[in-house]
Amino acid sequence: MDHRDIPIDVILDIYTRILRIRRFEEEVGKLFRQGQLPGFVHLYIGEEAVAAGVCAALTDEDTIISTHRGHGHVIAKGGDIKRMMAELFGKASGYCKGKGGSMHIADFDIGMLGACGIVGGGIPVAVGAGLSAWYSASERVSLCFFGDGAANEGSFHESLNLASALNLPVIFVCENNQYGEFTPASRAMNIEDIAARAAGYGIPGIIADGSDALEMYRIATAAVQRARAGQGPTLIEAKTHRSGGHAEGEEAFLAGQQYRGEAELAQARAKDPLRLLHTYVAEKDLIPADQLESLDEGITRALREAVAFARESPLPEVDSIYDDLWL
Amino acid sequence: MDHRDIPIDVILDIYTRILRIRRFEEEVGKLFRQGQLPGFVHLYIGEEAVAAGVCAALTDEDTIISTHRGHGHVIAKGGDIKRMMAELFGKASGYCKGKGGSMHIADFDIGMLGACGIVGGGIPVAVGAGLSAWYSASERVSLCFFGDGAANEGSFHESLNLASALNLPVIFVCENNQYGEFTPASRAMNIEDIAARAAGYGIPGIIADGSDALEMYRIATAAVQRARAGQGPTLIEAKTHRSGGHAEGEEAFLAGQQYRGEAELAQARAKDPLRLLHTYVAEKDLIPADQLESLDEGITRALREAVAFARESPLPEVDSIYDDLWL
Amino acid sequence: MPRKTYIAAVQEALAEEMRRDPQVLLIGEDVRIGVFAGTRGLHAEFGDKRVIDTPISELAVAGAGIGAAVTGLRPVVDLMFGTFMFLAFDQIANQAGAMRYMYGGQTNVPVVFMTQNGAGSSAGHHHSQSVHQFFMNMPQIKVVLPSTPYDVKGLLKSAIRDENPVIFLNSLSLGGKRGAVPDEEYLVPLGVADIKRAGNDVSICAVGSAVYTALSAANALAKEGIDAEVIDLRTLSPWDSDAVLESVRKTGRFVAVDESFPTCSAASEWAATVAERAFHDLKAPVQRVNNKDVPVPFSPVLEKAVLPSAEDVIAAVRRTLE
Amino acid sequence: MPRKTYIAAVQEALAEEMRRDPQVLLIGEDVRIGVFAGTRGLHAEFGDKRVIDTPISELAVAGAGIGAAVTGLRPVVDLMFGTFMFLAFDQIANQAGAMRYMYGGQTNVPVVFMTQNGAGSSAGHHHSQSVHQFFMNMPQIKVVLPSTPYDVKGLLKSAIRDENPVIFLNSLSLGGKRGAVPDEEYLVPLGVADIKRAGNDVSICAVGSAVYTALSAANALAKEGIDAEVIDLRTLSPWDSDAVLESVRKTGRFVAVDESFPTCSAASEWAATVAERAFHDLKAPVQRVNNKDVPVPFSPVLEKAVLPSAEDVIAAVRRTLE
Ligand SMILES: Cc1ncc(C[n+]2csc(CCOP(=O)(O)OP(=O)(O)O)c2C)c(N)n1
Ligand SMILES: Cc1ncc(C[n+]2csc(CCOP(=O)(O)OP(=O)(O)O)c2C)c(N)n1
Ligand SMILES: [Mg+2]
Ligand SMILES: [Mg+2]
Repeated sequence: MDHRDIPIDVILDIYTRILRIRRFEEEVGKLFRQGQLPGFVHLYIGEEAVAAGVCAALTDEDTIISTHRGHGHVIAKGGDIKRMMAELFGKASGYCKGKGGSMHIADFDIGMLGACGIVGGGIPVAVGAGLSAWYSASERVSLCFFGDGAANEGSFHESLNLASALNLPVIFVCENNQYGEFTPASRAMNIEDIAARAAGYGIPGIIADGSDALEMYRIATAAVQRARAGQGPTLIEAKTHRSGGHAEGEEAFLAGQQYRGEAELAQARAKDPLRLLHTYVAEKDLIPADQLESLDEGITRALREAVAFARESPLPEVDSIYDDLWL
Repeated sequence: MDHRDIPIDVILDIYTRILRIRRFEEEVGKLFRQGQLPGFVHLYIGEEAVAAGVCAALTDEDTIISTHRGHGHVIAKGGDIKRMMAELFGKASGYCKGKGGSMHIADFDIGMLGACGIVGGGIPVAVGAGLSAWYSASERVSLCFFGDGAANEGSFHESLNLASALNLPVIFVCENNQYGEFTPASRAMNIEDIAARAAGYGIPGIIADGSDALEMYRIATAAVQRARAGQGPTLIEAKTHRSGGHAEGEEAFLAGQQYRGEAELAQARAKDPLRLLHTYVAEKDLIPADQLESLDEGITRALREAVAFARESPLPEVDSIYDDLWL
Repeated sequence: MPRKTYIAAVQEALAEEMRRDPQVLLIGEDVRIGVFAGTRGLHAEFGDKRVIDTPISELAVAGAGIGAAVTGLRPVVDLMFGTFMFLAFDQIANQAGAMRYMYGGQTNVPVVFMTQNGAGSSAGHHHSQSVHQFFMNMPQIKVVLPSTPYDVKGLLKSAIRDENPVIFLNSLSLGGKRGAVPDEEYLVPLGVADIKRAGNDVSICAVGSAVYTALSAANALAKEGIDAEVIDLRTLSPWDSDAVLESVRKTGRFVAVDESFPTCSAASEWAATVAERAFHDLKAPVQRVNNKDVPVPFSPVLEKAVLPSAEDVIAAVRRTLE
Repeated sequence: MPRKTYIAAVQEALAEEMRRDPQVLLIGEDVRIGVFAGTRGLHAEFGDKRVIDTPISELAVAGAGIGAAVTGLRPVVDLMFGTFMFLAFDQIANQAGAMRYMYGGQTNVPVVFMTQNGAGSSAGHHHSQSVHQFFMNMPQIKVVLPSTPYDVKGLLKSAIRDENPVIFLNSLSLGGKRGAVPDEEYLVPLGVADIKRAGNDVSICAVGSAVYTALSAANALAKEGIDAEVIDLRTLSPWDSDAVLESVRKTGRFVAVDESFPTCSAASEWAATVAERAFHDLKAPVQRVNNKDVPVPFSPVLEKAVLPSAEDVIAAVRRTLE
């Protein structure tokens, strides 16, 4: 890969986003295994380059919508890891006051319009955010993440077609990690590239290496430009891998059943986006090693603080169940 | 057009199906204008070549599923016009004992699994009929008709992908008459050919001249062969035209509003499938003119009988509302 | 006061709100043409950007309305027929009906989903159903089903100004119904019932087309000296239980009339609430009048037989007087 | 009798029916793996053709089940979580729930839609809802929601043999619950309630997980000498109103316990029916215990607070004794 045209500060920014996601997810995995987190958690490890590269191409006004595997998207968009962690703990200081949890984190102030427990459920909402940008003749673009599995939902089809028919500034980013839960994409569809579906809506469909954060950034930037220029939606398919399971603790679900070979897993891990970007930066000597190291230390420290904050935060008052119903 | 390889008896058969549909629909239009039919009726005039050509490629065991514009499909599959007419009149002797009406005619005995008032609603059901053919290793194929408008429903997408993923013997026939109600397809999607969507499911997508019954027959025959041979689904897009309105009596809905220019209508009528096949047959001297004429007379007579039958049939007993609930 | 049709009142409400607030817009299938006339004429006045025809894609269109609502617009999404909402059920229930709560109050969701409710076109089961009961179950959704031109206009305007998702149901069979509608601006607040006929002997609660069924029963009963009160709830969620309970305290008898399938219906809810909270005022068992418990058949003679009739209501009232 | 878990009983029912009848097959997302274990192990025994993993396409998968059912198979469609059924709502309501009637009795529709119902995984609103009330409203759909391993096995076998569409709901929180399940074949008929605890002072009606809430309330009340009868309906549609009315005739008091949003809920239906048909036997107003009327929050402390508790039931019973 060669990305000479991307400025160093952008590369550093993207690297930072990746690293923040990685450390966050590692911590969450640990906390979950320790039984400290209720509910389900779906980690983003292995896929960080997608959210980091894509969100670096967005402004604060642009909006994103996420999935059940959403921590990475929130962080990449600039979310506060303290309030995220508190939400995962179900605390009152969390983003959603403990009402949302891992699959429902939102931060409307930074244009993060919410994660979603329904596969494909966020895609139509993103079309609406695009509609409102178009309607107000704003520069804003609406972007939405979803998986390969979600691309088989009716919501995907209707949304891409609707955004195309109305020529809206919406960017659809399909994170093709090759699996929907335990079913390989190859069994769920008879095509190699989900990007090929874009032709059915008369919009560009672009295949990206989802392990290459800088490629993601470049492709997203082009799609954002198109959208801002009133040229309508783009579908980006990021080929990626989750290096862990579908959900933490899935061994319990699986009860010994295998669905992914060791070779495949090794291959996936070889495409680790953090290591790839680290190597790139190191080889080209773009950012001093000690800067990267102190970055990591800073993030690790911030995470420790986030966990402490989450732990120490009070549980929500029981009476708060009646808040936030109507406005 | 040149269809030398299609035997005369097949051509005559197709011609008969077209003519029977045409006369039926003309009669229904007249009856509706006279206020004799309750509810909505959506006529198939102008599109007859699709149902006729396609159904001629099917056996009695093969199944079809239809739409709100379904009379033509029922007749093409061999339905009884008496029981159809009685159903339109809401009579006890109708196909559904008066419970279905124009949008819900079915004849399970001839593999006509039902028309449907929900746009796109029949497509998933057709996948199921294909599933059961596949499961029982039967030769049967499942075919389903739907419109250009339905191709923008999630059910279209999910169904084509599901049929492809499971490699089922399902044939999807999109009747692209260029309109969904009063919205032109060109405004509902940014693609010229719905057939192009097939690539998104890894199945063949074939464009057919829906005014040419013999072309429809040939294309359907090829798709049927593929399906029977275990090669999976096909999407056929028939370019067609409805020569009348979306629904009879739409002038009341429209209240003077125009949605289709005279030039376009004239163009559509120029592609009249009955006249085209008639001309073909006459020019090639394939079937004697007097045979065609007596065919028409026979159909007209049968229709008169069907109307009389429908008129004279008793209304359903009020208590029959409690029948047909559970088995 | 000028007399206008129900559907003309819908048009007026939409036009007035669109004039008043540029954030209000209309999206749906054939909203330019306005198949049921509720949106007719608006395209001519407001143009392509505010009266937006969509592909036939209920799920995405509903979701687009939601997304637009949480980013500053006030969309009215036209979904044409009640059963078509089943295709958008996920977006309505899982998104509109949950976002504000799930995200801890970070957003409002000012979207209106409008559709035709109930039977009336003799077009078979797929075009003849009431759907209000489904949305009443959803905690974060408001549901409105007006019966008169006056109410439909005033309530639709309130629904559009509401910060929460509202299912706004027009009674299919009432489109041509005429009634007094002032030319001056007015609002009818959500959540407030209206006594359509005052009476002392029995309380009949209804919405939409069923209000007329109740009224015609009440008129017939009046001839026998039975004085029925007809309460039109107008808003189904949140609903004005106070008005109903107050009436029952007066009459001691309760009949729910509801054009919908019976089980877990609005009538069930009203009857249960009355039985729970006005038990000691009741002189007789609560009674429900719904559709017969079968799908809606096509043939007009059968369709009529499955829908609640004035005779059904009269019989129910008589049961309370036994 | 051997003791087995609720979910193991589901497995047994599926396996036995698949062995018995080659027309029975299983389709859905990840049914090979069996995320909730109900379908686990079946792929190994029955192979790719009878245990069919699908794409994530609820609408088409449900429709495929229907199409297969009307052409001779007896599919069990696994839809995983209750809210995912919202995506298939159109096919279930408009097709499965109408085809037989709409087509004048030409076809049977022997399809089972299976899913997890209710809260229990602390996963937020999208994974914590009860959906039985929606399907109860549909005239041509049967609805089952068992509470014990014994019942779930016997009822699932009956559901698969039924000629009509059945929504078969497993209580999410009961998967690991153990109970006696014979190794010999047996069926539990649809539509028949079961008295899970006999009593004379108050009738408590419940289904699924709420049965245990009711039972634990009953046990607590017993210590005070209040003798509650707990009726487990097991089938919600058609439901055994006779059993409930008979019990109320004996006790004169009625409490409905139902883990779901309150409005137009199963509890509303039961309460309305009792008030309508056993009014003169009632010594006190009917009472309902449901979820608090808000979406289901994630945080366990809040989730617990919105779900019906034994304390809620005890309070409701006390209200009937005032
Ligand atoms: C509508 C719906 N169906 C099914 C599920 C269960 N489910 C949760 S995650 C998941 C897999 C999603 O796959 P994909 O879209 O590829 O995202 P990934 O998990 O791979 O990131 C499924 C089936 C769901 N949450 N929502
Ligand atoms: C789910 C649903 N949405 C909307 C409608 C209203 N409607 C009836 S026919 C129709 C147009 C369908 O267009 P198309 O699929 O192209 O079929 P055509 O009428 O042209 O044959 C619409 C929108 C419906 N019946 N069902
Ligand atoms: Mg995936
Ligand atoms: Mg069309």
